[in-house]
Amino acid sequence: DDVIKMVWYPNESGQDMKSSRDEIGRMVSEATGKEVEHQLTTDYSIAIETLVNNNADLAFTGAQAYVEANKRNDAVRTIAVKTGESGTLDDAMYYSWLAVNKDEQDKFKENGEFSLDKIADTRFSFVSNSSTSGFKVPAASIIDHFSQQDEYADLTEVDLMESGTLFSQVLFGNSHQGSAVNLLSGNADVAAFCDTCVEDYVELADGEENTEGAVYTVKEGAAEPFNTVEGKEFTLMNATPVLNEPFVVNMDVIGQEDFEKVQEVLTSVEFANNEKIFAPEGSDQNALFTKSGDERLLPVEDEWYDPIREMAN
Amino acid sequence: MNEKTMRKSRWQTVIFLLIIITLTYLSSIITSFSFADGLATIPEALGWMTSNLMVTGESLDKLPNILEKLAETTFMSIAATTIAAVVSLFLGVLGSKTTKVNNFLSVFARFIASVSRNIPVVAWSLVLLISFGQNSVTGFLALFVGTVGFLTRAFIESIDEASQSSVEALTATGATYFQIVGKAVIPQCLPQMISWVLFMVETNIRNATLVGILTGTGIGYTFDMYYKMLDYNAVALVTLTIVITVIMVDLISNYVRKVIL
Amino acid sequence: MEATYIKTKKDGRIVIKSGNKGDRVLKGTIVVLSILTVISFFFFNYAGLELGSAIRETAYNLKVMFLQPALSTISLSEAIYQVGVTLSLAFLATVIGAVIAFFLSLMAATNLSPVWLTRIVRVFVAFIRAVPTVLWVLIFAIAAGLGSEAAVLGMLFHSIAYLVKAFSEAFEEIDKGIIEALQSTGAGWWHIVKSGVLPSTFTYLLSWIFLRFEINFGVAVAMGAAAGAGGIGFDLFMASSFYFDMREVGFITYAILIVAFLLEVISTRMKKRYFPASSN
Amino acid sequence: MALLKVEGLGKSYTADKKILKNISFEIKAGELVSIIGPSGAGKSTLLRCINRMVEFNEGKIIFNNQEVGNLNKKELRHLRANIGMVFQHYNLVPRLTVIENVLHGRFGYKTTMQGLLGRYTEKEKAAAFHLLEKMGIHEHAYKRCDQLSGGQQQRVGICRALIQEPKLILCDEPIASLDPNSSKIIMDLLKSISTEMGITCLVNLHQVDVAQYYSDRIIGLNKGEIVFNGNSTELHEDNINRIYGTKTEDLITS
Amino acid sequence: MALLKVEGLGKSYTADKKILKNISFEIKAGELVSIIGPSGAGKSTLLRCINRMVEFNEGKIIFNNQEVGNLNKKELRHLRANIGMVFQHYNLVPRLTVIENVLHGRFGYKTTMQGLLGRYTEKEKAAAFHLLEKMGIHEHAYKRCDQLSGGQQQRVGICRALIQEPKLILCDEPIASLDPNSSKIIMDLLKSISTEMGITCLVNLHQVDVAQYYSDRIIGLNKGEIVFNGNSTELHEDNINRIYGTKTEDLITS
Ligand SMILES: Nc1ncnc2c1ncn2[C@@H]1O[C@H](COP(=O)(O)OP(=O)(O)OP(=O)(O)O)[C@@H](O)[C@H]1O
Ligand SMILES: Nc1ncnc2c1ncn2[C@@H]1O[C@H](COP(=O)(O)OP(=O)(O)OP(=O)(O)O)[C@@H](O)[C@H]1O
Ligand SMILES: [Mg+2]
Ligand SMILES: [Mg+2]
Repeated sequence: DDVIKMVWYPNESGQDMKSSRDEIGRMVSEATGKEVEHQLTTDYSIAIETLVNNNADLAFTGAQAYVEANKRNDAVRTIAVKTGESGTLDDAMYYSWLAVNKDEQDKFKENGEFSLDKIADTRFSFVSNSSTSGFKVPAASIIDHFSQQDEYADLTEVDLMESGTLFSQVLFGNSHQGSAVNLLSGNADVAAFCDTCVEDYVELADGEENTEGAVYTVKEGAAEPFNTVEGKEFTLMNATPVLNEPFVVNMDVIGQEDFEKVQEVLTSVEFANNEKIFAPEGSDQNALFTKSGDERLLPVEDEWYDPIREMAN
Repeated sequence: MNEKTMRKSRWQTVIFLLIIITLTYLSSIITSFSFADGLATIPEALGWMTSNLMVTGESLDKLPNILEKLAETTFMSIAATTIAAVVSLFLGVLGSKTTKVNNFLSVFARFIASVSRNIPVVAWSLVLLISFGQNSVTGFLALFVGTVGFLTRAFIESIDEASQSSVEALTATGATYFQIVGKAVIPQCLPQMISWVLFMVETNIRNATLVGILTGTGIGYTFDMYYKMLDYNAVALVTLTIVITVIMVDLISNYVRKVIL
Repeated sequence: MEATYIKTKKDGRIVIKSGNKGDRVLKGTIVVLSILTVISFFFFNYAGLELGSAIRETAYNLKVMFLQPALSTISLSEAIYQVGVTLSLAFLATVIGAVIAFFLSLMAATNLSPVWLTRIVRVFVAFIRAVPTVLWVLIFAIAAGLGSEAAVLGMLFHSIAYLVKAFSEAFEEIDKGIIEALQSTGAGWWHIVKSGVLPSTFTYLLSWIFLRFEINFGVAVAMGAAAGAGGIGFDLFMASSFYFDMREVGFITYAILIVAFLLEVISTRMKKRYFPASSN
Repeated sequence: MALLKVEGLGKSYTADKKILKNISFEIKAGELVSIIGPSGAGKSTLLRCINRMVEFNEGKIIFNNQEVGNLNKKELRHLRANIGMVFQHYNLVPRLTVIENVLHGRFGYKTTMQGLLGRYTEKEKAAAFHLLEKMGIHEHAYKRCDQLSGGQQQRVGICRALIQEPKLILCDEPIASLDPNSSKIIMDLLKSISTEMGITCLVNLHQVDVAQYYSDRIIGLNKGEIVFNGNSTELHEDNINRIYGTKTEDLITS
Repeated sequence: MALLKVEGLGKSYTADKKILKNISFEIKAGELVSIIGPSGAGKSTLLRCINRMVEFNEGKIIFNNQEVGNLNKKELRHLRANIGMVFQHYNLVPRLTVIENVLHGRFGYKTTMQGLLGRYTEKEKAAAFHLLEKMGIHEHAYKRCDQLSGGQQQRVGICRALIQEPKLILCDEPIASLDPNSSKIIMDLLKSISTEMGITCLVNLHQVDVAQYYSDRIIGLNKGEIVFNGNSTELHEDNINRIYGTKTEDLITS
């Protein structure tokens, strides 16, 4: 058929991303000569299943979602991923944080060092159980850590989602911002969220970015939902790098020919220089990505995501 | 009435049908809905269901946990419905034509019912979730609000329908307002009301899935958890337990209804 | 002679309740429900609940929502259009559902169809009703792809199940005599349905359809968004879960409320005007 | 030749109780025959066996030289079209107009499609009006049935039966729900139907005096058996006692 | 001394139409008085003015030396407790037992609390049974009201009125929904209430013959005005024509 269907996850489905979506659609449409139809959903599973069940050509997903989708249908493949500032895949990553309120950070330290042991029996806030950086990655390291103790030998992901097993209470923020606010407003003691997701609202106050012990402050005048927690500070007890999110395709639907055309346009220089997709740093324009260096999209192979795949098992 | 007005009412039927058809057509344009396409996918949908939504031995391990959550949800629904019923009883008595105290209170009662019924449960859940956090109370309140709206309306109708004549008779004996309400209106409408309450318990267990997803409580939360993990076997199990519970509640309430009505 | 019919309690007081099965079951039901309610408060998970601040916060949020509604991410015309989309989804699900439900409910009414058929239809319907709507939507989104088909079909199943139950009960309440009278004129089954059943129950059917439309509107808010069919629910979800913009949530809620009110007013007006329950 | 012939009719709803036992009688065309008997005697059941609204177990019913028991579905519809029925509670469709209710009587002669589309010929409509006029309720033709009084509704019921152009009209307690005034009107109408239009009427009644006054013949039923069958003038107190097993006074009121 | 005295009573629901115009009459204790008149004449309205179920606009009603129009809320309850009322459709609470419905008649003498708790004294209960026995329906005492026939339900209605120990009973078409048999029983009961128990009965009726047979006195109403007020023996054809504006034959049937 002559339509390319592109599925967007809830995170990218907002009005503020509309211009980026439309621009990507326009460029793909020009490259392939086909109409692009954007499909938005508020439901994460529906988005994945749409791609898996041959109802969509193209999607921008999380790493974890890609791995799941690929497991269920191997026609789902990566097509491109955003690089880091260097313009290569070497730093094509962001960070999954475990954060605690600065005032309470000492409770989580043992001999002056942060210790994961201390998060047992606390109130913990994840993003949602489908999030890569807001659940999968932190959960993997937590399970890794605790399963070495006899008491928690059979700890599973499901246990982490339920109050009363490892954590006294488990919360889901439903978004990275939500998870962060759970922490800052005192509803949770520890929270997982990712660096890029909150960068508009916080600034580094102390220490080195994305390292243990770094302290961040919520900016004055931060937008909702941070408006109620202005000036509050939190400390990172852990920052784990996570591979950037891929654009993915369903090969059975899109076909080799279009795959190549789309890959070409996504990884082109014009694409990287399009300000509607890569907003220049400091501009107050909303876009899918921001550009602070040589960021662009590059082709990526399936194996690149093996680390995530291994983590899931 | 004469032949002309009868013709007119024929025309009214035709016009009514035309309006419905036009609206249907407009709606499908706005939403780019194609009924034929939809129908065509039903076999595929059934195919997917049978291949994915199967309870496996592995998923059965999760049963104890699921049952616990299901119990929480069932209790939550019952509590929300029962307490809502008490509130609705007052609103219903105030709102009904036959038993109203004055017009202001009557309109007020109807207004409350209408607002709480019409604000979507999604909106209530979201608002409550922000302030109450993820716990049963949030789910309880979200169900409670919607139930009050629905039951009040149902109660008002039951009272209106049932009691005009006995209210008149008791007024004539010199009975007071509360005596009339307590001894004529309520006994007469009680079976109908209980029937509505049972209906709502069942509806709420089902709604609790949605509310649970939104507020992170009860079986809805469990459903959402497995659903987001794409663990459809477990989803099937959760659904099955909900189905069984709802059908059981339905059977019980049908029995009760048959005996009391 | 005297006192033979008078029942007394052990203490000699005269009984005035009939004490029949209906009364006992009624009382039993109330007692059981009350006990379960009390028990349930012990079962609740109160984690993280601070009632005082929660209530204060809710009040604050409600205040922001309702007293300072505003649109920020979407425009007014966009909002109106999206409400239209949601309404349309609800309307389609209701109309198609009502038509299908009408025929199914003829099969489910014990006074119009053989018992075996009514049983089959009822079990089928009970099952459909019990499966959560989200799951239906997911299933159809998978089969049909994201879009209005998934949303409408997902809602359709529940609408049908709900209406079949309601309709068939309405049919069963028809005066047996009416059906008998038509039978005795030599009328066929469809004649009876058209001239006896339909006119006698039309207003009830209509009330149920209106009620379902109102319900479907609420469902469409949530499900349209999940199924990728859009609608005002999508904006509501985004505003509350992603932007935490209570003002916009307030505005959207107002939009939904106004539509719901209008629906209610229109339906009562129409029922009164065109389909009076009794003659005028 | 008898229009209706019932021979050895037997009926039981449940295995353990026979409601009708060996009922035999004949009715000639144009007669008005009343069936009287205490409550539960089987009067309604007997009437319903005749147009097979109830299936009977034993015996034969021969109507218009056709054996009622052997008819297939289509023939049965045809039979019913030839037999009108009038009910205690009128059994009209309350939300429809008087004229529509009357026209329902034509369904027996229509295909499903014609009936569904509500296609009545002009002739049928005119006939319906004519009947309404005869019954003195033509001015209410476009009113909804539930706006009429009981007696008026019963007249609509009779019109519905008459428009079938039946050979026989079965009336199951046509006046039990009516006040004396309306009762008289209805019975007078039934009488004139049998005498003037020559249509046979078989009427279940509770009031002995009414039966005596109006009928050509009376059949007395008790516990499913015929205990009296003769001219109404032959019905005396002893017969009445046989039928009702009680004294008459209690039954007749001013 | 008259128990009830109505003087120049006037009533209109809407400004443009007077339903009752300058009605005056007196009723002595123990009388059975019927009010007859065509539909819409204002019979029900008149009855309802007496116990202020409907507020009247002009004139005075004096019951038992009290002026009905001036009573405050408490006194009004007391007045109503002294006046029983019986309705065409019985107006019982259908799901409650017969005995409970009868006892509702005691509410006028109870505080709200006593009534709500359902506290009836043993004496009251015994009295209720006694009345049911008198009406011949004591065996149904524990049945639900909706399981009773119309005539039986009306007897429950009368018991409810009687247990109020009223001085006056108002009956609004008590037999309009009943078959002749039950009608007779009810009218006989009302008659004996007035003669044996000395309770005044004011009865709206549609049937002129019944009114003539049972009442001491008849009040004829037409378009809100009294057009006849006299002994039932004095009611002749010309009066009846004045009341109904039609010929009698149509109204009276065997
Ligand atoms: N559908 C049925 N199933 C079982 N028994 C029935 C049915 N219809 C009637 N009966 C029984 O058959 C007997 C005769 O009933 P029928 O209605 O024919 O009496 P009837 O003479 O018409 O009485 P009534 O004067 O009360 O109408 C009664 O005992 C009744 O209970
Ligand atoms: N609540 C009311 N509001 C306005 N008009 C009323 C009301 N009740 C009765 N009426 C009017 O008052 C007039 C007299 O009514 P009423 O019921 O007293 O007559 P009636 O003699 O009892 O008639 P019927 O024999 O039909 O019961 C009628 O025209 C009626 O329409
Ligand atoms: Mg019978
Ligand atoms: Mg009246």
